[in-house]
Amino acid sequence: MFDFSWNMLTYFPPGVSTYSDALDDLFRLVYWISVAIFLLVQITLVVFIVKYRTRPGHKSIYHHGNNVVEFVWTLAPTLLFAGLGLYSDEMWKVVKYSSRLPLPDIEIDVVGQAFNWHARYPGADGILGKRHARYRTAQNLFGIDPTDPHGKDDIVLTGEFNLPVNKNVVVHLSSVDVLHSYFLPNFRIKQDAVPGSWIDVWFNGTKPGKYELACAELCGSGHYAMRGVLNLQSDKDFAEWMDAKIAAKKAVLAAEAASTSSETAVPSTAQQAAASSTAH
Amino acid sequence: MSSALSLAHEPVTGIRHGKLGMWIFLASEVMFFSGFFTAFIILRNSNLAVFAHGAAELNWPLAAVNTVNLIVSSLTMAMAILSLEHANKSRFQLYLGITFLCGLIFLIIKYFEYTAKFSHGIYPGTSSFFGLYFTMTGFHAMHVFAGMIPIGWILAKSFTKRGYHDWERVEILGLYWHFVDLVWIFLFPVLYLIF
Amino acid sequence: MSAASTYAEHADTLTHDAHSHVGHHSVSFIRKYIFSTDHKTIAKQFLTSSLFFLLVGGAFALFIRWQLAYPGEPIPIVGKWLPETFVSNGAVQPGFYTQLVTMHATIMIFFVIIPLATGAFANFCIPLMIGTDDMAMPTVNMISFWLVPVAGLTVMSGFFVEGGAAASGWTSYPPLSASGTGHMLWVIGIFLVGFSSILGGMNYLATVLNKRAKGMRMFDLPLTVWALFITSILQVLGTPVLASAAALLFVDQVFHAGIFIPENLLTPTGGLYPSGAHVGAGGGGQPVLFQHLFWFYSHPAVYIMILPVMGVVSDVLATFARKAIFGYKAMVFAIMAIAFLGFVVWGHHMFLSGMSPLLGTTFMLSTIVIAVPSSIKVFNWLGTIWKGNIHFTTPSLNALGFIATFVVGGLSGVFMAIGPIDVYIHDTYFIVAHIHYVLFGGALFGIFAGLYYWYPKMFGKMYNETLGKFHFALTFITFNLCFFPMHMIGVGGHMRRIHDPYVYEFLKPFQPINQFITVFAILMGLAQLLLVFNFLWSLKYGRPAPRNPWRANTLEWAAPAHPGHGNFDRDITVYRAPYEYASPESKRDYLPQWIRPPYIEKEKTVSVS
Amino acid sequence: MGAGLSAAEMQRNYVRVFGALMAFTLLTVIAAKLVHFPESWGDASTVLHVTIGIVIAIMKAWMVVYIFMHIKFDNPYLRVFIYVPLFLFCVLVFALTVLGGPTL
Ligand code: HEA
Ligand code: HEA
Ligand code: CUA
Ligand SMILES: [Cu+2]
Repeated sequence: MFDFSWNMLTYFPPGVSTYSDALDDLFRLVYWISVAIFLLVQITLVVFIVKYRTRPGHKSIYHHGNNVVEFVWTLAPTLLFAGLGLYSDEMWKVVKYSSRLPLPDIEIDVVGQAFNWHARYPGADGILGKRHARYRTAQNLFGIDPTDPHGKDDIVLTGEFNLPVNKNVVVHLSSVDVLHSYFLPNFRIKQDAVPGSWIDVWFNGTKPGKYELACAELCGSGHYAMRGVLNLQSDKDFAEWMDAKIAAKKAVLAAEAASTSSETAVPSTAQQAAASSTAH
Repeated sequence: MSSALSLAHEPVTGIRHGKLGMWIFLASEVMFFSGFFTAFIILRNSNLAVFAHGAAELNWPLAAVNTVNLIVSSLTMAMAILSLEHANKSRFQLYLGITFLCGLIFLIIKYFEYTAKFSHGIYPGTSSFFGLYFTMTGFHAMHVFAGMIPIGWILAKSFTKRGYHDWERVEILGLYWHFVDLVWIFLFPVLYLIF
Repeated sequence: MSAASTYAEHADTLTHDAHSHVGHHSVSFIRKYIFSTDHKTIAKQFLTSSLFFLLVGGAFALFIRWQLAYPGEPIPIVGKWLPETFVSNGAVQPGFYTQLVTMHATIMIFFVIIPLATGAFANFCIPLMIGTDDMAMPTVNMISFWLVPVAGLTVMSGFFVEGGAAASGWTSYPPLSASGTGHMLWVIGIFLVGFSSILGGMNYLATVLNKRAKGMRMFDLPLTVWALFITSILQVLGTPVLASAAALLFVDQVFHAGIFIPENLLTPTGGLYPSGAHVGAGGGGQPVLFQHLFWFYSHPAVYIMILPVMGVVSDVLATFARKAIFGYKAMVFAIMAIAFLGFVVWGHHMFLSGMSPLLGTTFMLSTIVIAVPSSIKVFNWLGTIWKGNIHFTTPSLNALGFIATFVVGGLSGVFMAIGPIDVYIHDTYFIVAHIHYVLFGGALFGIFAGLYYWYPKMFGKMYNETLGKFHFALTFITFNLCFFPMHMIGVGGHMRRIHDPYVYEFLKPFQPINQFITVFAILMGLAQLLLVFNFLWSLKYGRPAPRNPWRANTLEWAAPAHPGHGNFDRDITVYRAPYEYASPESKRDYLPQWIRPPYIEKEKTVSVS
Repeated sequence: MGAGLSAAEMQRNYVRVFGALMAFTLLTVIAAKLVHFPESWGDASTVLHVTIGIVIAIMKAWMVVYIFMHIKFDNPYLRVFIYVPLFLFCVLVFALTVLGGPTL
């Protein structure tokens, strides 16, 4: 009826980030260790059950245990597990330690809002404007500082984002309402988006294509549908796409400046979101 | 009662059930307030200005009076136990009465403290500092109140004809009462003084 | 007839039942059955309420499964009865789904497993197994029970208020949980059930310390009692932290104090949380702080759920393998180690919460270390049945099943303990598989083992062995077929707590697996009817139980078949350790703790079937 | 009770502790409200204030526990009920502040 295998390892979605292979390998290692332990225990269990089942004339022995054996089977798992822990700590550092953060080729801000993902790109000047929670409104989700000129041209997108392939991408992640979790299965990356703090997530995609972005932390009734799409593009495609966005933004800014002499200097993210979003 | 067991060997540890239970309960209470103090430490570190500002609004002289008040009640509680142990009924009633009164005064002062805050438009929702302030002092006040019930009951009982003689029971109650004092010993500097 | 029933029939002859009900006083119905202070009655009350909640929680699970397998299709039978706020055209609505998940887990954890393990078993076993008449503080014990249904109803009443029941998972993380009546009710309920847990733990500690029978040292305690003793420490020291977290959350819910809510948050409707206005200048609350406080309790809580059961399994295995526990002291120290380490690993639930990565490293290492004492226990169980004489009865089968499934659950725990793997696995069905392997496969199988094992002593009747074995076999098979595939879709990236997975392209291929799981979930639910039936039927029609049907060594079997208030009809002195099976001192294969040495063979030896 | 101390001795103990508690209360108020460290100390002065306040509170608590609550004279095993939760509290605070830093 369907492809089914008892081997978990066949279920991974294709990995497309620089560390997805390393992570899969680590998983594989732990998997095979576990399978070995599993078999060891279950086979012993079954053998004992069969061999020492009750039957006429069979007797149990009077025995209270053995300290040497006890010591051995304390030490063995300790060594095994400690080794495993220390070994995998390296990978943990690579993924999470800010001191290990690679030099970013591109930095973006991402915030979760029930039930959408929004991203902010630096825009024409290549610099993300300053932000602070106190500036946040429903129109200015990122809390972009209205007094910072770098913030004026920032581009805000909802649902679908493009990023260049083979580049170190650093995502500054946060949320505007409740907890969300930024989950890119193909990149093997996941990080909670915590309102009130900005957390750095990095990855480096190796294969162009469209990948699904999921929300992995319960954030309300629409949690299941908080889907996004990450479009990993070649440098050239990405540059073209970016240029188009910048041009569109410029036009919006020009139109705003022309039509109003009013005091609304805060870029209206909602408008841009509507203009640029293609997500569901 | 209906058991055929002879339970003369109990309590095995030599500590009365109730007293042992009370100590276990107090250990649990320590953890309960630990949760609040942890939250306090963490939030204070990330919101220093808010906390300093909040603490400045508090009426520390009133709290100091309450501190003295609770210390007195702790002393009288200890003395009450001692008196009952040595069957000095009238002194027991005097000391326990003072303890009860101190508890009452504590709550009255707390009432004025709270209403003064409310009249200044300060509520638990005013800031994280006040959220914690009201929760911690509120739970503490509830503990004071909860302690006053058995104190009052024993006091009333001691005036009846049969009187009250189980000093070990009062000792158990005393443990609780001292603990309540102890919590205040920390609440006082932490909330009112150290900013 | 099965081997085991014969086994039970031949049983106990060491002590004959003169009069099984000691001292029947004429107490009023209310004092006897409702506000009873007798530990056995309280144990049965805990049992009844938990089994009721198990049914409710199980029904919720089946709703969940239905939705995942056949999203948008009306729930069979009950769908059309549910109000439109929960279902549309009989199919589960997204909001209702999150409520179901939350209530399923809340009920299963706080109102089924914890009350069963530390309410029913602790109450029933501790006084009997240490040879005393009752708990140290019987009235406290009664209060501890009555808080549970009150709390349960409080939490459940959320379904009848505006906005529905709590819907932010059993972990109830703010800011999501910081608004709504359902969440407030949840917090109040958890506070109450936590209080119950503290009172219970306090009582068990005092009882074990103070009320052991004459001659009983701590190292003469059966492992069930040891486990319950250590568990009580966890309850007493862990639960209050949950209570304080709940209290603070409540303050946030009611007053928007900004303890766990950061400044300037948008509400789902686009407005600002009221706290934003006040805190504005200075940062505001810390959502992660709640998680720390929550898991500081809730990780120890998973051991609250498993340790008592591990104790029960040890006792059951020793009895039915007719052999002493392999490494009794090692077992005790392993329990202690698990409990101690249990307090320093809470952060493994928070690898991705945004906490400091250094803390992540710390928690990763401590978590991996905690697998060691669990390994010791597994190996010692294997050592116990090694060269034993294993009788296959319903309790022993459940205990063996426990080992088999707990190992799977434990090993999947090791995957998640490794931070980088958890980065991918966190909040997927891999976790859900882990949860159910340790909680159902572990705790619940162990509880079944204990339930069958002590059923004779609890109710004075034997359960039906054949039905019991059927129940075990069916549950074991359906359980594995239901929950093992969850590992696979978990590795495939299937998130948990999602109402409709097929919104995602990459999850669409998993629908057949989800349907497979659902089929076996339903079958597993049906299998539980055997338990219900056996339980109720045997109450009335079961064979009267002998005093010591399993020819076990521990003190509860010295009590009359159906002990009355006061438990024992004779004086109890303990002369030896609890697991003297196959001792050369005795011609039989067992030597109870209460038999005075030198052991004299008074009666003819009983042939062992 | 009281490790063979007579009622009079015990009473003297209590009164002494009471006096010390009062004195410490006064001290802590003075230290917090009347003692001002030089401006130039900056944050260090806050830290100092906090430390003084907490140390005094701990000393007061110690006296209450040891004398009023009889821990000094009672079964030494009862100390467990003070020190174990205290240890866990320290674990919690240490993890969140020292290891956790600003991000907890
Ligand atoms: C009874 C309940 C129970 C038990 C006993 C455990 C036991 C363990 N758990 Fe589990 N856990 C839960 C209940 C439980 N857990 C629940 C409910 C959750 C989800 C909460 C939620 O988010 O909703 C959870 C989540 C959870 C997480 C968080 C995952 C995430 O959200 O990302 C982690 C991470 O480390 C974890 C780890 C472990 C570990 C390492 C053990 C260890 O104690 C396991 C030790 C056992 C073994 C290792 C197997 C036996 C040993 C051997 C067979 C010998 C091996 C031999 C050699 C090495 C030679 N658990
Ligand atoms: C002890 C705990 C326990 C138990 C027993 C179960 C039992 C089951 N659970 Fe549950 N589950 C959890 C604890 C438990 N669960 C937890 C902690 C979560 C996490 C929630 C969260 O994310 O917050 C979870 C989440 C969870 C999910 C994930 C939901 C999601 O993330 O979207 C799913 C999905 O399949 C599921 C399914 C099931 C199923 C099919 C059963 C079946 O085994 C149920 C079968 C049982 C019955 C149908 C009832 C039969 C009982 C009787 C007949 C009573 C007998 C009575 C007498 C003898 C009188 N559970
Ligand atoms: Cu956003 Cu789930
Ligand atoms: Cu855990």
